[in-house]
Amino acid sequence: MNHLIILPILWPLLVALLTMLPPFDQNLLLRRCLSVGGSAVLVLLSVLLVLQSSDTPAQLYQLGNWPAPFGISLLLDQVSSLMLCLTSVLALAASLYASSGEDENGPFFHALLHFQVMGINGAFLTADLFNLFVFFEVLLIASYSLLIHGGGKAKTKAAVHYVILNLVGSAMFLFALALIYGASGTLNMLDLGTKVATLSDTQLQLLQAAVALLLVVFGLKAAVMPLHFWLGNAYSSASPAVAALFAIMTKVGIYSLLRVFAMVLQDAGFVADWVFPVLWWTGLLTIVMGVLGVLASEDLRKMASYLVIVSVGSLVAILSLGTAEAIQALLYYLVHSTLATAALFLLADLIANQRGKAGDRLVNGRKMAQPVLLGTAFIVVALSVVGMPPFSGFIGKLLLLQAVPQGSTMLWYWSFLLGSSLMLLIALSRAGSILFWQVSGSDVEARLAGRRRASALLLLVIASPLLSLFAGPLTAWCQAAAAQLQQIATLSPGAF
Amino acid sequence: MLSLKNWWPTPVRSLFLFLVWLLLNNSVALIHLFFGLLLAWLIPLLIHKFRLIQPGIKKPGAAMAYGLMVMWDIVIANLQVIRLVLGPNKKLRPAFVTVPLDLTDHLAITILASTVSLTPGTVSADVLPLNAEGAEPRFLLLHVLDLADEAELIEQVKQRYEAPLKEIF
Amino acid sequence: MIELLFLVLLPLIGSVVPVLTKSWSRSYSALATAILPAAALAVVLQLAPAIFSGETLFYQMPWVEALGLSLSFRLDGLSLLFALLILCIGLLVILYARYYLAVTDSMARFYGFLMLFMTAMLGIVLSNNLLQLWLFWELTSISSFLLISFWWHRADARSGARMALTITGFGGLALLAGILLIGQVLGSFELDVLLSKADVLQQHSLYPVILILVLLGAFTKSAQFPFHFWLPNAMSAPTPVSAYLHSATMVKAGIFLLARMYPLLAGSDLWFLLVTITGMTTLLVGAYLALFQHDLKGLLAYSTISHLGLITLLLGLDTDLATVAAIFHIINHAIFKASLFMAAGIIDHESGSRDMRKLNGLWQFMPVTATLAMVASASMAGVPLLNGFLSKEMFFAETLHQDVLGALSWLIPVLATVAATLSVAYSARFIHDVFFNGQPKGLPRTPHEPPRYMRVPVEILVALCILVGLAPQYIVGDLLAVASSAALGGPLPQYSLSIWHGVNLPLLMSVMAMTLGILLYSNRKHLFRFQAELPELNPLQLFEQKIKALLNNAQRWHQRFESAELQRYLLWMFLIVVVLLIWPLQQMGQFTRHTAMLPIDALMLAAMLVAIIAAFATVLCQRQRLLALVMISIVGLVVTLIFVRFSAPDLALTQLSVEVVTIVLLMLALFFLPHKISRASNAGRLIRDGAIASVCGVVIGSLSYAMMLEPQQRISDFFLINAKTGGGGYNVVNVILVDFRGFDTLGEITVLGIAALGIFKLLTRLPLFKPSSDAEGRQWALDKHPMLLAVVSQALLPLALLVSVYIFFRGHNLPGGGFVAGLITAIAIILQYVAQGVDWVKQRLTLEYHRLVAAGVLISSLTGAASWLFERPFLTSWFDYFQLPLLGEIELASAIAFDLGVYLTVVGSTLMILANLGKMTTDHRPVHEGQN
Amino acid sequence: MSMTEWLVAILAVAGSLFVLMGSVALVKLPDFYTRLHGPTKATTLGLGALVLASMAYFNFVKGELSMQQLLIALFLFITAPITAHMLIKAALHLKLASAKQTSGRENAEL
Amino acid sequence: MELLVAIIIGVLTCSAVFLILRARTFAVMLGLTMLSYAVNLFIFASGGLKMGAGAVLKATEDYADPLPQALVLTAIVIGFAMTAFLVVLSIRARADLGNDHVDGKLPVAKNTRQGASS
Amino acid sequence: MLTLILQGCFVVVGLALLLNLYAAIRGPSVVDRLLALDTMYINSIALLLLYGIYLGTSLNFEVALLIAMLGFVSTVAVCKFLLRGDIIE
Ligand code: NA
Ligand code: NA
Repeated sequence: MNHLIILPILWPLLVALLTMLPPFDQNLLLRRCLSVGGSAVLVLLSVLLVLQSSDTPAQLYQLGNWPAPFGISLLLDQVSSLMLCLTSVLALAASLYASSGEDENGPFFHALLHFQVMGINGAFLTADLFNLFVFFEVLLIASYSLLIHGGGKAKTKAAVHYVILNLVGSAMFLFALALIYGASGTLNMLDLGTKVATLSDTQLQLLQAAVALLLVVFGLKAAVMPLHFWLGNAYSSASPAVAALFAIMTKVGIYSLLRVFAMVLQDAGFVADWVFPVLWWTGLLTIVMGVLGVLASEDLRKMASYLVIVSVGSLVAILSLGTAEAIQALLYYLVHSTLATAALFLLADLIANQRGKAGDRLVNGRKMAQPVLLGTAFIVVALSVVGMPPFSGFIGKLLLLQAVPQGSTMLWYWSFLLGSSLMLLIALSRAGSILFWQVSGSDVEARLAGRRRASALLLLVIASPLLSLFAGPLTAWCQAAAAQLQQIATLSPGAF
Repeated sequence: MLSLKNWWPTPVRSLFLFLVWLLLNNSVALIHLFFGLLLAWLIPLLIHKFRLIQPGIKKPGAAMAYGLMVMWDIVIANLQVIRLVLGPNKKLRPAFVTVPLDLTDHLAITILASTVSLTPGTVSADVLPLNAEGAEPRFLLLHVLDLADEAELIEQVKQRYEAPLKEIF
Repeated sequence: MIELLFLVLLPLIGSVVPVLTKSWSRSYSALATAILPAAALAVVLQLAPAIFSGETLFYQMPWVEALGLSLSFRLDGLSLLFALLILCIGLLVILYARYYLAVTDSMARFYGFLMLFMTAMLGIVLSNNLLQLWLFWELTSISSFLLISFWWHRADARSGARMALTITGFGGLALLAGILLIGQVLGSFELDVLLSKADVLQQHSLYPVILILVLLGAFTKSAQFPFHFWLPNAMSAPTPVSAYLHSATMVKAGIFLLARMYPLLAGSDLWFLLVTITGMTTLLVGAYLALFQHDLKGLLAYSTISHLGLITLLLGLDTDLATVAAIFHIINHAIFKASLFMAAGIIDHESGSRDMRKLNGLWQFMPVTATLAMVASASMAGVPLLNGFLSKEMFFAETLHQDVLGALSWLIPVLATVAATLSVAYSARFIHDVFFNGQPKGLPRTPHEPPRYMRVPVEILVALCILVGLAPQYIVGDLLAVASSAALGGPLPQYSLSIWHGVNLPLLMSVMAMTLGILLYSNRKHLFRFQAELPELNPLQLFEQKIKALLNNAQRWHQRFESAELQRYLLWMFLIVVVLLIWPLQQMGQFTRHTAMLPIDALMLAAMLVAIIAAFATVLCQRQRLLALVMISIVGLVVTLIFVRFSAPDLALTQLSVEVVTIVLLMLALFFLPHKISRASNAGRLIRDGAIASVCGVVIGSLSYAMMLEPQQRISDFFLINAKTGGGGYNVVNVILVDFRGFDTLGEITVLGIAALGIFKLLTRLPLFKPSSDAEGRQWALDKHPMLLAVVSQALLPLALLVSVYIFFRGHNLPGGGFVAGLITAIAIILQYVAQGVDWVKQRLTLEYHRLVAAGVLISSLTGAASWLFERPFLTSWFDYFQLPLLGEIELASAIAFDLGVYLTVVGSTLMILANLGKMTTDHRPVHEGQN
Repeated sequence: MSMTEWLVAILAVAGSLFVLMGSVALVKLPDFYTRLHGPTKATTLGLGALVLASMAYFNFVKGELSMQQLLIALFLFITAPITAHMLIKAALHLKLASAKQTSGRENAEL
Repeated sequence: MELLVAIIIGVLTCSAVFLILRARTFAVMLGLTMLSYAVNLFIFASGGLKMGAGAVLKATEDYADPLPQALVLTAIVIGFAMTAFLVVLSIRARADLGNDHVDGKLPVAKNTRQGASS
Repeated sequence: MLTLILQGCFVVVGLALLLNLYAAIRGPSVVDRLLALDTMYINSIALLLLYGIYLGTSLNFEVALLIAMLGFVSTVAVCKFLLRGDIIE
């Protein structure tokens, strides 16, 4: 047994718990060191897991030493290790960024941050559907609490919607799980995958009902049209570090869609019959919704939130193709878009801090105190999210575009994706031009981005050129990951 | 201070807990006796601070007798109440009655009030005076389902229940 | 040839140089900036002989194989020509800009962006991979955006830059689509592979789409009609930028693309039609509009558009000679237009204005510059002995050899002549209106000659105009030849670069254009009057309006969808569920019975009735909130009883204890929420919601029914078999919780703990006040802590703890366990809070609840981690039986430690939630006690 | 059916009937104060009988030692009076009307 | 029996959905609580109904499926945590926003009659 | 026979439950309803005891015990709420 597999869940849990215990709960500095150090260790750990997963076949970790499908299994494959790595980088940036003062705006920030990471990592690792539910709840309750961090009307308002929608979603998840268990008698993903072929007609129909509910549940997490409404207000009102961390949250939904539909149930006829078409069209519409939101945004944070939705739409639509190329493109694009939008959330805050009353609203404001730093970061991030070269965005976009097979599919996807790129180009060039160049009023004392904030920002921003520079090996890696994902689906849990 | 009072503050309560433990486990096996003793000692110690200052039971025998008497009264009371309940509503003579109290101890008053509530056609509504927290209680307000004679009722409560309680505590 | 990579890398590195030399003097900084491009030029010159000898140089390095994107460079004649243009004019612009930029302008930023642009441009012309070409293509858009808005404090600069970016960005995306399609059709993006597959591509059904997409890219970049309008508005850029980007290089990128793709895409009727007509229209429109510009740079910009149209037209004509002419004109135009822009910049710089209505008679003030400008504009007008004349003659010649328009083919030379006429007219205006035509009117300062070295670039370029005009074969012959053959992708046609071809039709056309042009200019007043009556279009304003309209529309639609109304969102959600569920349900059809159903009995019937009535009663009296609470408690109770009825005592226990805590919680909530509210929904909404709710109910009910009728083929036998032997407990449910699926439980208590933290957070600095009376205005009872309750609750405490211990230990073998035990303890303590108040409890209980929570989860986790010591996976359980003297056998199990963690977490969380919530109106408000 | 079983049956029936009586009282009696008497009393006796029935069943019919049911009765005896007390306190606080014939109402109005 | 349970589940779901669609946080809380009842019964039902058959070894002859029971237990606890959070969040929302409408603002009445009623 | 009698008892207690429900719905005051709810808790204990005899198992003993012990907590909480508005003060 490779015990490293479970550490991405237990380590953040431990860090979170320690921050609540003496001496850490009485000393802010210690707590910050623990939190940032803990995130850094997690980064190293997940990099190690990525390396491990790259040269070994997928591994199962049987909790409690019970055999699958009876005990809970964790599955470490390339895809999950990639997601872990992504999460840990965001966690590092978020904890670092928050350590410059944001964490003082309310109690238990660092504990909640690590709980959140624990939940996310758990959702990425688990191969058990009910356990996935549990980790969904962990990450959700942590996100509820993080969302309200700092207080204020906007957060409360957004939180009410976010929480209620997700509670309904959780109930649906449970309905779905019961149906899956009722139909197939198992909760293990791999076991379910192998059992689908043996199910009777009624059982298959029950399973389809579960799948319908799961679509809604994952769609809600991923913010797929028309279940995306919560996102705009929630993300834009959240504290910057929280919003940056939240950039991964929609990806949890997408990851779940990927695991369940492109892996576990990939051979079930109904997936191709109606699940993928549903995802395809809603994905495309999500792009439209996101673009509308981006264009309608009156501040940078909102814009970043809707950029998340645009990326979700692009990803969900490509996911519904279910091919290895599609998954490869999805993986790369997912990493890129998560980091880019996360960076944008941090950047929006830094910009807002230096523009006086105007904040990050797209109106005349004061001249920024650190225009070179922020401007450069903005250009990199904006080019990335629009998908213009030379940063990661264009590689991601090219991968998406090339993954679509010829025919009407291509026509739709290309026009939506390219059309959205143009709209984003218009919106972001406008935003940048207003924020950086439409200057009025005198310089006042601005809150400079200190070392911690700047390095958190740079950590995320630098990822974009790096992803682009090393796109060759990275895409090759994603290709292998996609192939592995599809291959795992054919294995029963006993085959590990 | 290694006094018995510190290490074993409430022997009666401990005994009570010990019995309850055995009842819970439905067994007098050695292991249950052992753990019963352990818990009967530990739990009171643990929540010592939560205990209100109360007098101890002076006469355990009288307490037992009181308990049995209450049991009997409950049976009788219930039969009477059933008759009243099933009869016509018009025949009922409900009333609020105040009973002056000689008891001052909170535990004793509580037991008295509970007893009254558990027995014939009476419910303890309140302990008066209501205001001024901490003031010494003087009256017990009862609601009676069918009041024949107020004085008789008051006398009955005082004689049958309050008197023995005064003895016990 | 790694040198090709250096060609791109040198200016790229060069873009950092000006930033690094920021503190140097302006001249040194400019000099330093020039070093790397100069080195690049040296590299090109060093490689040039090979190209002239007919070689094509390649350099390839893999990058993203999955995309077919490699770093792939080629240097052939066409690339050579463009590389030379880019580097030479670039160097001149660096020199020029040194003097042009004001002291307040950031040279570092300017040169940095300029170098970036140079990199991008070189990248385009050197690309052998189409995707890579596109990459650099977009980079030119970006760097040009940054350069146009160099003076970002000016609104027109910002606007113009965005407009340019939007248009070229649009074209770029189209180009990308075209390139990707080419890749899909031909299976490669490498030009050397593609260029030989023209016939395959042109046979393909996607060819028209590809062609249109690629042309969109080229036309937008080269400001072809109807995408031309961004170019004049890009003139708010500093003049060196205009000279470099908007005359010599970037706008030529589109032309370059046409030339580059010429062997692959050209040759079809569609190509001819699209390119010719666009080119011709642009040529005419540009020339016509140029005439009416009052802004010096505006005139040059439209003239550029017109000349770009001319080159496009030549490429569209689709004869080899026309292509040669196009290449030749690319060279000539770059030379004379760059020098004209620089001259215009000098005039602007030294006189403070670009308005030709103010600029008059500058000849007296800056004779040298005036001479240079006049030569250059003569070249633009196509005056003999200058380079412009030569390529124009070739153009005229080519227009005469067309028969593609059939009977209308005569139109082409006629229109060409018209365009040339206009070109002569605006060139004449440039010369006459600026340098002669009386005295300057209201210039900000008295014009004079520029600094010596500012004029040098102009002088060099004008010298080239003359030299090429006089000795074309000698100066550019070889270059033109290799470039043309590269563009044609085949052998060169016969042509001669001599000044004199005898009296022929093209010459006649030239003469006619000259005469008419001068005439036109001298009678310009009529024309100007006519033009003044036409409605004036301000593209910049129009662009901003369009963008505004786009944003407004987006906002309107956005708000239509995102109304910020939760009820609508929820409705959507339920609707989707129903819609998605109807599919499988409808397939299910008749319920088939696989297992014997349990017989219905009266009690269950009664329970069902109670549940249904109570549920509906909850709905009906949801506005009388206390009542609704009572009703929902009844539902909860029935659910508990159902669990008992169907053999799930553990569930009943848990449900019951949770129920109690929930009720207390909701009561607390009620205190802070309105107790009664009036009806808010109208009948229509009620019916709608009722309908959707009913459908949901029917769907879920049917699904549950179908599910219960399904035969059982579950994994549960494993649990029954292994619970005792492997998990050490008789209560299988509990063994699942603490062992088989202990990981779920760990997650579950974590959730509970986090919820407690979150609630604490919510309560921090919560602005609440206790109302002095209830909803009916009744004063509160005075008795805070009823005596009887106080006495009984403290008597219950030890009992409850005892029961907790009992339930805790029994859990492994019988219904119970840490969770229920924890809730019992917590409820008992909460009862103390209720009965005695916060202060009383706080004096007696000095626990930090969050530490209790953390300790609980930590204990459970450490129990799980302990299995690592035995090299077993996390949460592997351990148990054994021990014989104790007298007491008999007892079982010790790791599950107990795990459950202890559960217990502590539950106690800690529940108390943290309830006690803190309860404390809201006392002095012990949760405050920010150093815990972050 | 053995004697013990009859004993169980009688206790069970009696208990159930008492329970029913309590609920009947709840529905039938005229005001809150009188209604309170029904359930709080009848249910205690009803449950008492049922507890005895259960004990009789397990101890005599099934022959297992089982006294734990007593605890249920114990807890009820402790909590039921407090419930009643709190309820009537609340009712008095809310000034719920009592039946016409109630005497001594003034005692409760303080 | 299965039918009865199915009906209960259906009715609970129906009531829950209706309540969740109300405009005030308290009604939504009630609805979510009700929905969790329905969900718990639903999960429970996925193991099939058994009477007189516990999941305690040796206590009965026939055994019920223990797994759904364990799942329901987890679901109950998680549901409790979530409900608690929502309850306090609603309090916070009332305090911050001044009303208990789920959108944080009372709808503007379209006509006077409606305005008077809400 | 005993089984039959017990089933009869179920009917009786079931009837009691329905009566409670009626009382809970009729009210008229909140306290009335609360009383009905409390009665329902106690009747449920009765039901559990009968069920225990019926099945011959004591597995449900704890449930009954808990209802007896905890059922009153929520009733008390509501009363406290009615009296003071605030439950914990
Ligand atoms: Na003039
Ligand atoms: Na309070």
